[in-house]
Amino acid sequence: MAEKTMVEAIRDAMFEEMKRDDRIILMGEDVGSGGVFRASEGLLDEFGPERCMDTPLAESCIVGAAIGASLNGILPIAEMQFASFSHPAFDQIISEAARMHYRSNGTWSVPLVIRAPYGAGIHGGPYHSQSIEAFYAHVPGLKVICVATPYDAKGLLKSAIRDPNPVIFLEHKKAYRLSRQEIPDEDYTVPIGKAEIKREGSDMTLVTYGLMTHHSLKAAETVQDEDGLSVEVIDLRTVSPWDREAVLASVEKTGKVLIVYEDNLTGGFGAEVAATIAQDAFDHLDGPVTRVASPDVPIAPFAGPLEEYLLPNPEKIASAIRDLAAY
Amino acid sequence: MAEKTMVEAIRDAMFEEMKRDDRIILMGEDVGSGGVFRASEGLLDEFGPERCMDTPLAESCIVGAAIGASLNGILPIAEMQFASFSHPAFDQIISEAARMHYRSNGTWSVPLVIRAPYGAGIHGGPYHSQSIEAFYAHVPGLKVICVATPYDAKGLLKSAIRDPNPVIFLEHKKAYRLSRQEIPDEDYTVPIGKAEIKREGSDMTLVTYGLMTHHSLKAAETVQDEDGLSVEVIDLRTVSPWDREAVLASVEKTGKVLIVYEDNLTGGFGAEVAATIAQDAFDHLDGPVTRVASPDVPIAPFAGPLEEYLLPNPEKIASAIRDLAAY
Amino acid sequence: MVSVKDIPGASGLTKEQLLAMYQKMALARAVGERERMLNRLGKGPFAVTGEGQEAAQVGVAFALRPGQDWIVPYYRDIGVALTIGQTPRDLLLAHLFRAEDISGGGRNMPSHFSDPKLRIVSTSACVGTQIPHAVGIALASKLRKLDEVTATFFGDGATSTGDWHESMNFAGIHKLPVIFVCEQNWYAISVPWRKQAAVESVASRAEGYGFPGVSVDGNDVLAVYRVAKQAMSRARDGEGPTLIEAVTYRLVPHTSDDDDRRYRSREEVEEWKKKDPLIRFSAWIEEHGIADHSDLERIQEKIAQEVDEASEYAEQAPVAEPESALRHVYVEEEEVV
Amino acid sequence: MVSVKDIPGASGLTKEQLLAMYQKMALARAVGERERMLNRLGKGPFAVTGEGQEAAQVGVAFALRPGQDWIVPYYRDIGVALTIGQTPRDLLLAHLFRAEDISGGGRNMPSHFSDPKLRIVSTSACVGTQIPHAVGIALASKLRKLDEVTATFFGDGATSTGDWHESMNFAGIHKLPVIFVCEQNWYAISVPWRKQAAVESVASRAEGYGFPGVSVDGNDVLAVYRVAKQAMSRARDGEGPTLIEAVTYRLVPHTSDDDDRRYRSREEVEEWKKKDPLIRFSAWIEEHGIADHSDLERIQEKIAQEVDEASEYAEQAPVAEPESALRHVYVEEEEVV
Ligand SMILES: Cc1ncc(C[n+]2csc(CCOP(=O)(O)OP(=O)(O)O)c2C)c(N)n1
Ligand SMILES: Cc1ncc(C[n+]2csc(CCOP(=O)(O)OP(=O)(O)O)c2C)c(N)n1
Ligand SMILES: [Mg+2]
Ligand SMILES: [Mg+2]
Repeated sequence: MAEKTMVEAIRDAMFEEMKRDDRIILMGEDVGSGGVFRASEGLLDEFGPERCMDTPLAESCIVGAAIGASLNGILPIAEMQFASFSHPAFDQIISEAARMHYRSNGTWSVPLVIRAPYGAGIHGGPYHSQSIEAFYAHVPGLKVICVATPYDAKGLLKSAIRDPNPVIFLEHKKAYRLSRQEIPDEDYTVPIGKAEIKREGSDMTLVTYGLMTHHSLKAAETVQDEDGLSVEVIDLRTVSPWDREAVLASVEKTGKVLIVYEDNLTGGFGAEVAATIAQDAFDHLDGPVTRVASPDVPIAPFAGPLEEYLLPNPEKIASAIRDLAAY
Repeated sequence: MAEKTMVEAIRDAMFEEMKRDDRIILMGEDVGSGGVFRASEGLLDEFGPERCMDTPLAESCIVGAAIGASLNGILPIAEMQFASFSHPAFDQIISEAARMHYRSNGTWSVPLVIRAPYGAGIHGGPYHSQSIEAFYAHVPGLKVICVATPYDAKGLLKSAIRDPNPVIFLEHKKAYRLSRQEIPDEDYTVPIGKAEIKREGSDMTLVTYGLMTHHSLKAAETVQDEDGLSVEVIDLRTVSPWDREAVLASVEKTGKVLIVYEDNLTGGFGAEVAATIAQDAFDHLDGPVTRVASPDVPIAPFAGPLEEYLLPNPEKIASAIRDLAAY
Repeated sequence: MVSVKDIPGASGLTKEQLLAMYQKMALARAVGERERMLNRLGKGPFAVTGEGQEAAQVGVAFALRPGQDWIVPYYRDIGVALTIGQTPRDLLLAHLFRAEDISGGGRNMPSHFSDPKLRIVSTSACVGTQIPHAVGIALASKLRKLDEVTATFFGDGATSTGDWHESMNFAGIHKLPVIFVCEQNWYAISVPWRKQAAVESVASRAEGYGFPGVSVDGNDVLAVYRVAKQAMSRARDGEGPTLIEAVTYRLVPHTSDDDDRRYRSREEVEEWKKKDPLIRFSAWIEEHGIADHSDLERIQEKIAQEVDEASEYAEQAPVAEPESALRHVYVEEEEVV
Repeated sequence: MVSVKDIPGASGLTKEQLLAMYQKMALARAVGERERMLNRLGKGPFAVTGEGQEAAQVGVAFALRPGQDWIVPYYRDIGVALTIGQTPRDLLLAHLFRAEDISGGGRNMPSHFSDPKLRIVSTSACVGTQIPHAVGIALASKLRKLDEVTATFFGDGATSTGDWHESMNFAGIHKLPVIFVCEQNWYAISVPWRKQAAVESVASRAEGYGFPGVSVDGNDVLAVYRVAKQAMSRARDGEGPTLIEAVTYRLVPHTSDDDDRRYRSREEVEEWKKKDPLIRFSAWIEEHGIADHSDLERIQEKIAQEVDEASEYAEQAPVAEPESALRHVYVEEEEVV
């Protein structure tokens, strides 16, 4: 066991998988020199420029070529340098990667991982802060992962690489070096599509993922200490497919639910969680299905005070917990 | 007054607006020869190739150049030949058109309309059938319209053209020639962001938009006749900004709500409607917030029977109404 | 009678090969015509065919090794699909969206050819998006050191797309074994080439990516074949990509939904009909004594019969069960290898 | 002393103009250095600057008519912004994300220049997306028959993007009054040019779009100016676009987050330092008697003072109110004209 940050865990996952299976390659801008977040440091030295491949600045082609390679015996990991820069590849991702298997009646498949750092809180301005999971969680044929901790990141990235489908793997960049966590020495995976109860509780269910898992846990601790409220915090980890069963079971138990996400409110992924609960757990609800998210503003302005004003944080979450508990 | 189909109403709206204001141009693939749905027929003859401009097959540049033109005194209508082919322009739409005003602190703005035929039901296969409103309704800075009737189409397209913001104007292609409607001879607009109660009712609220408005009205009629159920059908018409007030007021009145949309269920726009109701009208709800949508499958297979199996239709909607009424 | 080898322009093809070439072109023509007829009869809701472009398609495809080289076609490539090994039955099953359709079980549009056995890759209806796939497939061949060439086909319209540029550039950098085939038919639906580009020939753009571009008379099947053969050698020798611009014309409307009288004159179409690649090749064959008129007629008759049979078969074949529409969104357990 | 007019290479510029050119270059250098310093001091969270590329930027910008021609820059163009009329104060207000920042009130990243008065258009951080905007602006100028030229700037990295290709093609078709300026500094962050393209010069690609491409020594401000002047004439005469490839080098890391030792040798950087465009131009000025060393020192001193003052001003200026982050998502009622 060793203590690792999330970005180290991601690097280790790629390293170990590439060692295990030489069909795996990493391709993207600047991956050869280690990547702008150092996620691919050392891979070039170990695996050479053919398996740790610098590409031109052309996201659509990065994804498109990765799709092609995946049809011909390669297992590509395509890195988008920032989530916002995956937009030029949107067509390749949703029209091609997501639909190849379906349209060919199951005869072609695209075993591809697209990694992208996402999320705000690092004063990156409007183009280095975006959440993009809602776009892709809506698209059948894709799997979408949003990781928040080193252990989950490593285990889920391995699962993503071994999955025969296209997987969008979103790494919250503020979580890259947020904390360290014990990581087993031996190979392990975390299953795609399974949520984890990161904190047990009985008064309320809090559903979240990504960086907001950390903020939510902090808020849950605060309201436990200060208000004696027992909040169950569920980290979805995967937003497509998402773990409806785990969420519904918890809501049946607690009767109240708070959904926390960083993305702007309208049409964010939490809307789907809320809609599902409002339909399938209606009989168990003792209060409004409540969402905490960023307002409907392009996330995020470069100026720190403006950015902070917009984003959910432990205080805002704690206050929403108290309001809902009082309902 | 004259009876018009929706596609004629759209053509008339462009014609009249281009007559009124010579800053308006239409640009897109094949618009000069009238467009694949004949929506721009006659515009080339009237306004010449500079104002009814055929472009190369390059959607990102169509939108990007339209953005540029909009910064320099032109009011462009950019046509995407089919909604699915707007995906290469995703980056230009969400990173550029939607954010220009915000990022420049309100000093630049993008008065732009992007028109696209969308929706299934015409045996167009997976790339001529897609619903795309959920992607764009999620993006602050854009307005998104989904029209279903000739009157609304004409009035809303005029509003879109006169709006100083980027507006995505989605025309359900199955509704293009579905029916005719009386259209006033004089100039009129329909406000963006206002829903319309297309049928009053007291037992249940049905929220929908686009082609599903027609199917829902048919279903409402059936359950009225066969089951004596009184369903209030609200056509949102605009999905961003959407008319929360109208929907919440109706749900307060009826206590039950069914949300109907054609897009695949997960992360579709109806999830936002459901989530909002589950939070803001919770006290008034007498039954689960219920959604009818297509299953999570790429919409739609080319084969008619498979396509029909997936899409909501009056029968499926009527059956959901009965189930919810019986709750 | 001179030996075929010595006929100038025969490119070393045998008599049998030349006749096979002719057969594929004529078959492509017949399948295209049948699809448009079935559409008019209200049986297939949509037809997109390639009459007029058979020489460009068959000429290139003939230079490829079916099942070994990879094919990333576009929707007009009936001639490519048939030359590589799809059958009229395959294509008509797709046209009529039958369950048995190898290309997609009726899910994808007709003429969106696919066949894993034949290494024909499934494409979408989005113009240009297949080109990066071709580049990626070729990258894999190179990384895996396999003797495989990838040929990708597209229209002039596709050359305006970002994906085209990004792919050309990527292929040039890695000197990939890929052949880019532009079927220059002068229109993207109604938009004429002069509204698509300020240059005469798109082949000239290849230089900017570091590899050769060749413009060839795309209605001359043997000329196309020669150019494709050279591109194959280059690719196999590690010299990298070639862009082939095959100059041709679509003799029919864009699709069954199109009325081409809106944007091109009948005179223009008639002018191009005179250059019909099928008529031209049959004349060449007769002139050089490869076969006589009655031989060619026999080939045509066999084709007509084959297409009739395929059509009958396809019409009677069942459509997939409606509920099957829920399948294959993700790879299913039992499909995992 | 010879008249400046007669000095070969002075391109008809007056002594005052030549010194103004020098002043802009030196000012751009000083602002870039200040931003990086403020970043190291922990005051500005992010710095992206253009040291080394001043000749390319100022040389082109000097050929434009501020407030009349349109500027669509990229994030490295401090020299462009200053030459067109932004001030060190404007740039440092942006660097320190202050409310008064004209480019975006602290919302956009620093060096994302914008100024409606000066017709400098707001850009995103997405590489290449501004290029179609430039083309659209030029289209509007043409449709409206206005005497306006649009210049857009980008790095070598941007030439790999689909947007670049689509824009070049569109501009060629319509012969738009637009100048495409590639600041060829040989790297897209760490990725060297040879991994970005298989050709030496990107200028050669222009031909494929039907207009000229010119490769120029981008560290020779007068050479750049000459080429830009020609491009301006072409544009104003309705002859269409020009692609200018200004060959230069970024002497500093990509941004404040970058460590360029990971991907390029110190020797390479030192080699290019010898070609520093600022040193080169000052030598030329002295050599041709335009000014002497002490004149240039006086200019430098004034610049230092101006930058100090701007920096102090910006540091003391307030940041916008947090709640203002909710504004300007849509055009507000009172903004509608
Ligand atoms: C990205 C995209 N935009 C638009 C369309 C609609 N469309 C289908 S085919 C076509 C023209 C294609 O022309 P070309 O590439 O020259 O091929 P051709 O049909 O002439 O063989 C267009 C615009 C599309 N399928 N995809
Ligand atoms: C679409 C997109 N992809 C990736 C990035 C990340 N990125 C920022 S700058 C840059 C390199 C740009 O290089 P170049 O265009 O040569 O300009 P230079 O920085 O060298 O001046 C990259 C990859 C981005 N901003 N946008
Ligand atoms: Mg064509
Ligand atoms: Mg560069």
